[in-house]
Amino acid sequence: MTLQIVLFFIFAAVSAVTAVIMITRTNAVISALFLVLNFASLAGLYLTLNAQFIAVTQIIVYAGAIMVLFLFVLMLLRPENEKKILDMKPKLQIFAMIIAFIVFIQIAYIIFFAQPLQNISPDLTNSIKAGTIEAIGRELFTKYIVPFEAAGFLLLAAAIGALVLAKKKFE
Amino acid sequence: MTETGIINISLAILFLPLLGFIVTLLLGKKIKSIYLFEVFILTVTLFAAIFVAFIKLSYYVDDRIIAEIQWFKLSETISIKLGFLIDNMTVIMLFVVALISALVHYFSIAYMKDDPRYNRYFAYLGIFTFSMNGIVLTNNILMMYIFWELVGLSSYLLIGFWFEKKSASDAGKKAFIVNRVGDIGMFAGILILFLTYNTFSFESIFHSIAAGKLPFNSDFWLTMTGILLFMGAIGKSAQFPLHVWLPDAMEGPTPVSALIHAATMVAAGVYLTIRIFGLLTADAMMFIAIIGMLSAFIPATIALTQNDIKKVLAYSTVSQLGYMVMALGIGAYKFTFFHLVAHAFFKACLFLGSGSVIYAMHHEQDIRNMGGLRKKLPLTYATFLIATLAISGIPLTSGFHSKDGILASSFAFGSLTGNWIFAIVGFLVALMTAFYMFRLVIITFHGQPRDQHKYEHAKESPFVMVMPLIVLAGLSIFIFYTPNPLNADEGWFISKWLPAPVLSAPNNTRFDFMQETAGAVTHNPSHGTITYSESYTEAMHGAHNPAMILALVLALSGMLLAYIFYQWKKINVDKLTQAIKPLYTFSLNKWYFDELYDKTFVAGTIGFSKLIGWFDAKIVDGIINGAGNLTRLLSVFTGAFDRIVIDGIVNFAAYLSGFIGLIFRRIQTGKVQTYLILVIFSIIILLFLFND
Amino acid sequence: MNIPIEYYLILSAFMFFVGVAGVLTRRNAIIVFMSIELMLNSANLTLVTFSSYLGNSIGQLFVFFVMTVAAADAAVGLAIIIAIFRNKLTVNIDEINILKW
Amino acid sequence: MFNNAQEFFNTLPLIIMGGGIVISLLIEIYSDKNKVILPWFTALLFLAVGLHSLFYTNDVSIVMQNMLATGGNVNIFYAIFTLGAAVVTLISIDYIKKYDMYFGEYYLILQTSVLGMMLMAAAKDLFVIFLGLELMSISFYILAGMNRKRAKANEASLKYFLLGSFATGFIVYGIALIYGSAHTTSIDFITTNFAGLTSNLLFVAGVLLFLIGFSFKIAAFPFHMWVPDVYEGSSTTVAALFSTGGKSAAFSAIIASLFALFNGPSGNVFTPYFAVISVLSMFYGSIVAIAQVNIKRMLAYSSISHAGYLIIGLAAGNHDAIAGVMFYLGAYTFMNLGAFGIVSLVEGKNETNLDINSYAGLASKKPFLAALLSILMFSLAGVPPFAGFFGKYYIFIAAIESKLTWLAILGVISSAISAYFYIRIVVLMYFKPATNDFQIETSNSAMLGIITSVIIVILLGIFPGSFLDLITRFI
Repeated sequence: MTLQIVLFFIFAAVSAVTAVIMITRTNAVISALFLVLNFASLAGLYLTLNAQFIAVTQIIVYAGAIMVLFLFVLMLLRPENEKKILDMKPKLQIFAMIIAFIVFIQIAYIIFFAQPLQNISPDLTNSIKAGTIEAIGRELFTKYIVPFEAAGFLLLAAAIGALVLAKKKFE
Repeated sequence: MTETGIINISLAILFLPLLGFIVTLLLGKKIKSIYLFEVFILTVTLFAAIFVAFIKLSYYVDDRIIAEIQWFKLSETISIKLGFLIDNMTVIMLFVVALISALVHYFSIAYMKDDPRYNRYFAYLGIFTFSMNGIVLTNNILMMYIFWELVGLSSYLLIGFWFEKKSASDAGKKAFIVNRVGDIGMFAGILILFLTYNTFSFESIFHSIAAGKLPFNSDFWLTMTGILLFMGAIGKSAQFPLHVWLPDAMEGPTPVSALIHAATMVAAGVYLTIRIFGLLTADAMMFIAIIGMLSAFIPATIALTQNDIKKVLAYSTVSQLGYMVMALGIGAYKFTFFHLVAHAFFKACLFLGSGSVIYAMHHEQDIRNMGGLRKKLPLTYATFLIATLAISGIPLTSGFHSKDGILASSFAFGSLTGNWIFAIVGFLVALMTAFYMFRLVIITFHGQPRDQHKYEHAKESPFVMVMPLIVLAGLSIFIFYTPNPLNADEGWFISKWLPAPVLSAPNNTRFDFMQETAGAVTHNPSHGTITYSESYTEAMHGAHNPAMILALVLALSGMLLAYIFYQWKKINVDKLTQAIKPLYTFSLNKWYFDELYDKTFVAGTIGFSKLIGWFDAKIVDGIINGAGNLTRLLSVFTGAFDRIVIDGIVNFAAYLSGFIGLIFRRIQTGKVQTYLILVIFSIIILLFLFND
Repeated sequence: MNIPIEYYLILSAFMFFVGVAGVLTRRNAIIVFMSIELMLNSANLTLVTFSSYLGNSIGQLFVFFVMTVAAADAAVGLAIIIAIFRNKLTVNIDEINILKW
Repeated sequence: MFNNAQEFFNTLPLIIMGGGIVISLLIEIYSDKNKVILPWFTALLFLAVGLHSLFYTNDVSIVMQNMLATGGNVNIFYAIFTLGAAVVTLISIDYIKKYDMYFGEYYLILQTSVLGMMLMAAAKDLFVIFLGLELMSISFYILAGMNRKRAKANEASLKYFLLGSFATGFIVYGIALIYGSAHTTSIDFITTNFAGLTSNLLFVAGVLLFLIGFSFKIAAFPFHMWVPDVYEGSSTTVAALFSTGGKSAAFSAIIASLFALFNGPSGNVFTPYFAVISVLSMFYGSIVAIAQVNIKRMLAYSSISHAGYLIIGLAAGNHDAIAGVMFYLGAYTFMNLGAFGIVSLVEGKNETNLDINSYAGLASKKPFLAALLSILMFSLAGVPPFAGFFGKYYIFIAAIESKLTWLAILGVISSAISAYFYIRIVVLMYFKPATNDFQIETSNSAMLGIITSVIIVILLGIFPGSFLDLITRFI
C-alpha cells in the first residue's frame, strides 16, 4: 500500500460518492457544490497520474471558472427545487437508470474482460515527463497550433453567442 | 461544307429556338416588342434549316451522319450518350418544322395582336420548336422521350394558353393526362429496350436485334416492345382510342393548332413509328395497321357532321394521321413519310386559312354562320381551296401522290395477304375526306352569307397572315416532290431522298413480302437493299393504276356529292339527316367518345341503345341492362379517375398517415429525456452487437 | 505506477454512468447540464489515464481542449438557459415541450 | 507553422475564412452601415472561399504538422459548405428582417459555423475534428436560439444544446478509447493500422461511440430526435444550414476519419451498424414525414430519410459509394437549401403559413416560385433528370457492387414512399384551390439564392458526370 494507492482510493471514493450525491440532490445549489468537490477530487486523481498541468487547470478552469458560472446562474434564476427525485413518472426514471447502468456494465466488460490493454506497459519517467507544463506547452504551440487557433475561434463564437442569447435588451 | 458543318448547323437549329424562348420569357414583361426577337430567331432557324436541307440533299444524299457524345456513365459498360442522327428524313423534317413554325410566328403577329400575354405566347412557340427539333434530330430513344415530354408540356401550355377560359384549361389538362396514358406504354417499351440492350441508340438496338438478341429472348416480347413504343404514338398522334384530346385541343389559339395539332407535334408519333420501323414484327405492324385504320375511319365519319370549322379540321387531322399509321402498318414506309410531309403543309395551310376566316369573322367558328366569304377573302379562299384539293387527292397536288401511294400499297397488301379491309377502309376514307372537306369549303365560302352583320365587317387578313397561306398552298403543288404529275414513284422525293427501311426484326417474324430473299429487287442500290420481295414490287406495280383511278373517282364523287348537297342543293340535307337521324347524331356527337371516357357515359348509353333499337327493338332491353351495368361500372371507374389520381391518393394517404402518425409520431414526445432514453437504449444494443 | 489501469478506467466509466443517469433522470435543465459536464470529466479522466500510462502527452493536450470546449459550452448553455427562463420562467425540461410530434 | 509558401497557399481557404471572421467582427463593431455591408460581405466571403477551393482542387497535400489535408475532396467539401452557406446568407437577408431580429452576430456565427465545418472536412487529426465539430455545434446552438424572444426558438436551442453536448460526451469518450488503443490521435496512423486495431475491442468500442456521436449530427435514427423539434423551432434559414452544412460536415468527418473502413481489404466491420441505422432512418423518416402537416417538420423527417440513403453509401463502403455520398451531399445541399429558401419566403410573420396547406394554389399565385419548388420536390423525391436522382442512383449502384442488394432495394422502396409527400406538395400547389389568402413578400436576394440552387440542381442532374469525375479523381 503505497501512498499513491491510498490517495487513489480516497480520491476515487470521494469523486464517485460526490457524483452520486450530485445527481440525487433536489436543491440545485447543493448539487453544484458537490460537483465542485467532485472536480477537485478529479484534480487529485490527475495528480496521482502525474498530470500536474491538467490537475491545476482542472481546479482553475472547472472548479474556479465554470462552476462559478453555474452558481451565478443558479442564484440569478433561483429555480424552485425539484420534487423528490423519483416522484414524477418513477417508472421511466427507473428504466432510465437501469439502461444507463447496462451501458456501464458493457463498458466495464470491455475494459476488464476483453483484455484490450495488455500492450500498455507503464513507464514512470515518460509519464512524469508527459505531464509537465513544459511538455504540454511545447506541443501545444508547435504541433497543435491548428486546434489551438480553432479553440480561439470557438471561444470567440461562444462569447458572442452568450452575449446575443443572454443580453437583456438588444437594439 | 463538311459533315461537321452540318452537325454544327443542326445544333444551331436545335438551340436557337431555346435561346428565343429564354430571352422572350425573361424579358417578356420588360420589353413589349421582344417577340420580334423570337420571330427573328425563327427566321434564322428557317434559313439554317433550308441550308442544311439543301446541302444534305444535294451533296450528302446517301450519308447518314451520326454525332455522339457521352453524357455520363452509369457503369463501366453502360454509358448514356447524347447524339444526333442526320439523314434525309431528319433534314426534311427539320425544314418542315422550321418552315411551319416560322410561318406560324408570322401569322401570329397579326392574329394574336391584342392578347395581353403576347410575348409569353411567342416564348411558348419557341420552346415548342426547340423540343420538336430535338425529337427530329435525336439518334436515341431516351432523348426522344425527353423531348417528347417537353413537346407535350409546351403543347399543354399552349392549349391552355387562354386558361381563364375553363374549357381551355380543361382541354389542356385532358391533353396532358391522355398523353400520359400513351407515354406510360412508351416508357415501358424504352425500359425493355434499355434493359435488354443497355443502350438507347436506335442504331445499336437495331444492330443487336439483327444479331439475334431479343428482349427476353422471345419474338413475343419484341412484338410487345414495338406495340408499347407505339403507344406513345397513339397518345401523341391522337390515334384511336386516345384521339379524344385533339379536337378539344382546338381550344388553343388557331395558329397553335396549325403548328402543333396539325402539322408537327401530332406527326411526331408517326415519326417515332417510322424511326422504330426496323424492330416492328408482323404482329406489331398488324396492330399498328388496325389502330390506324380505326383512327382513319371513325374521325372521318365524325367530321362529316361537325359544324365548328376547327373541329372539322381536327377530326380530319386525326383521320389523316390514322391514314399514315395504317400505311406504316401495311409497310408503305416511304409513302407514309411522304404523306406526313405533304399533310403537314396542306393541313397547316387549312388551319391557318381557318384562322384567317375566324379572324375576319371576329372569332366566329361555327360554319353555319358563315357563307359567301369567297368574295370577301379571295386569297384565303384560293389557298384554302388548293389545300382542300390536296387533302382530297385531286391530281396535280402533293396529296394526290401521297394518298395514291398509300392506297396502292393497301391494294398490294390486300392482294398479297388477303386482308382487303385496309384497302376498303382506305378508299372509303378518301371518299369521305373529299366530301367533308368540300362541304366545309362550300358552306364557308360559297353561297349566301348567313350572318349578314359579320359578313359585312369581314375583310381580307393582313399580309403577314396571307403570306404564310400562299407559301403553304404553294408547297402543296406536286412539282416540289416529283416532275411527273401522275406518278411520284420516280420522283426525287420517293426514289432519291427516301431510303428503304432497314429491317432488323428476325425474318420469321416479318410479313412474307418483307423478307430479304435472294430475289430482292434493288431499285436504287445506293440506298442499300430494298427489303421488299419481288412479288410485292410486282403487286405494287399492278396496283398502281387501278388504285389511282379508283381513288380519283372516289375523290371526285365525294366532291360531287358535296356540291350536290350543299352548293346546288339538289337533295335536301335536312330531310336526309332526318332519315338517318340516329347515324347523324351519332356522328355529330363524335361517336360519344368523350361521354364514353367522361363521367356522363350513361347519357351516351341511351344514344347507343337508341341506335341499337333502330336495328332491333326486341333486344333493346337486354342490351340496355347489360350495357347499362357495364357502363355504370365504367363510368364509376372513369369518374373515379380524377378522384383516384388526385384526390384519392391524397385522401387515402390522409387515412394512412393518420394511422401511421398514431404509431410513430408518439415517439416524438417533445421531452428531451425520452429522446435520450431511446438513444441510450440503442447504444446498449449496438454495444452488444460489437461485443461478441 | 502499480495501480492497475483498469481501476482508473472503471472509475471513469462509473462516473460516466452517473452522468448519463443524471441527464436521463433530472428535470432541472441546469442539473442536466451539470451531469453532462460530469460525463465530459469522466472522459477526461480516461484520457489522462491513458496519457499517463502510455507516457505521451497527447491525451492531456486533448483534455486541455475538452476543457476549453466545456467552458465555451458552459457559457453558451447557460445563456440559452437564461434566455428560456426569461420566456417561460422555468428551467424544468419537462415543461419545455411545445415542439413535439 | 508553414514550411513554405505552397503550404500557406493551400491553407488559404481556412485562412480567408478565419480572417473574414475577424474582419466581420470589426465591421460589426465599427461600421455604421453594418446592416448593409455585413450580409453581402458574408455572402461574398463564402463565395470567394468556395470558388477558390473549387479552382484549386488539385493542390493535394497535408500541411500544418500533419493536422490538415488540403486539396482534392477536402476542397470539394469546402465548396459544398461555403456555397451552401452563401445561399443561406442570401435567403437570410430579408428573412431575419421579417422577424425583426437583425443582429450582425447572426452572420458572424454563420461564418464560425462554416469554419468549423471546414475544419472537420480538412482534419487529419482527431483534435481538429473535435474542435471543428464543437465550433460548428456551438455556433449552431447559438443560431438556433438567435430569435431569442420566441419560446420555440429557445426550446429548439435548449434541446439542440442538451442533445448535442450529450453527443459530445460520447464523442470525447470514444476518442479517449481510440486514443487508449491506438496510442495516438493521428488519423493517418489509425487509417494505416486499421486492420490491426480492429482486433482490439477497446478500439471498436471507441469508434462505435465516436460514430454514435456523429450519428447525432447526421440525424440518423435513433439519434434523430432533436431534428424535427430543432428545425421547427429555429429560424427557417438556420434550419436550412443545419440540414445541409451540418449533415455534410458530419459526413465529411466520418469519411475523413474512418477512410480506412472504405479503403481496404480490412473489411468494413461497421457495415452492420451502418446498414441497420440506414434502413431505420430511411423508413422512419419517410413514413413519419407523411404524417406531418408542418412543412418544416416534414423537411426535417425528409432530412432523416436522406441521412438514411447517405448511410447506405457508408455501409457499401467502396470507392464508388464514397463518390456517390459526396455527390449526394452536393445535390442534397442545394435542393434542400432551395426548398427551405422557398419555405422561408412563403412563411409569414409570426411563423404563419408553415402548414403544408398554405401551399395550396401557390401555382396560381406565384407560378414561378411554384415551378421552382416543384423542381426541388421532384429532385428530393429522386425523379430524373434532377440531381437527387443521380445521387441516389450512384449510392444504390455502389451498394449493389458491395453485395448489399437488399439495402439498395429497401432504399428504392423507401424513396417510393417518400416520393408521396414530396409530390403531395406539388399536387397541392397545382391542383388545389388556395384555401387562405396571404401575401408573399418578395425578396430579390432570396430569389437569387433559390434560383442559384435550382440551377445547380438542374445542372447536376443534366451533367452528373462532370461533378462525379471531379470527385472520383481524388478517391
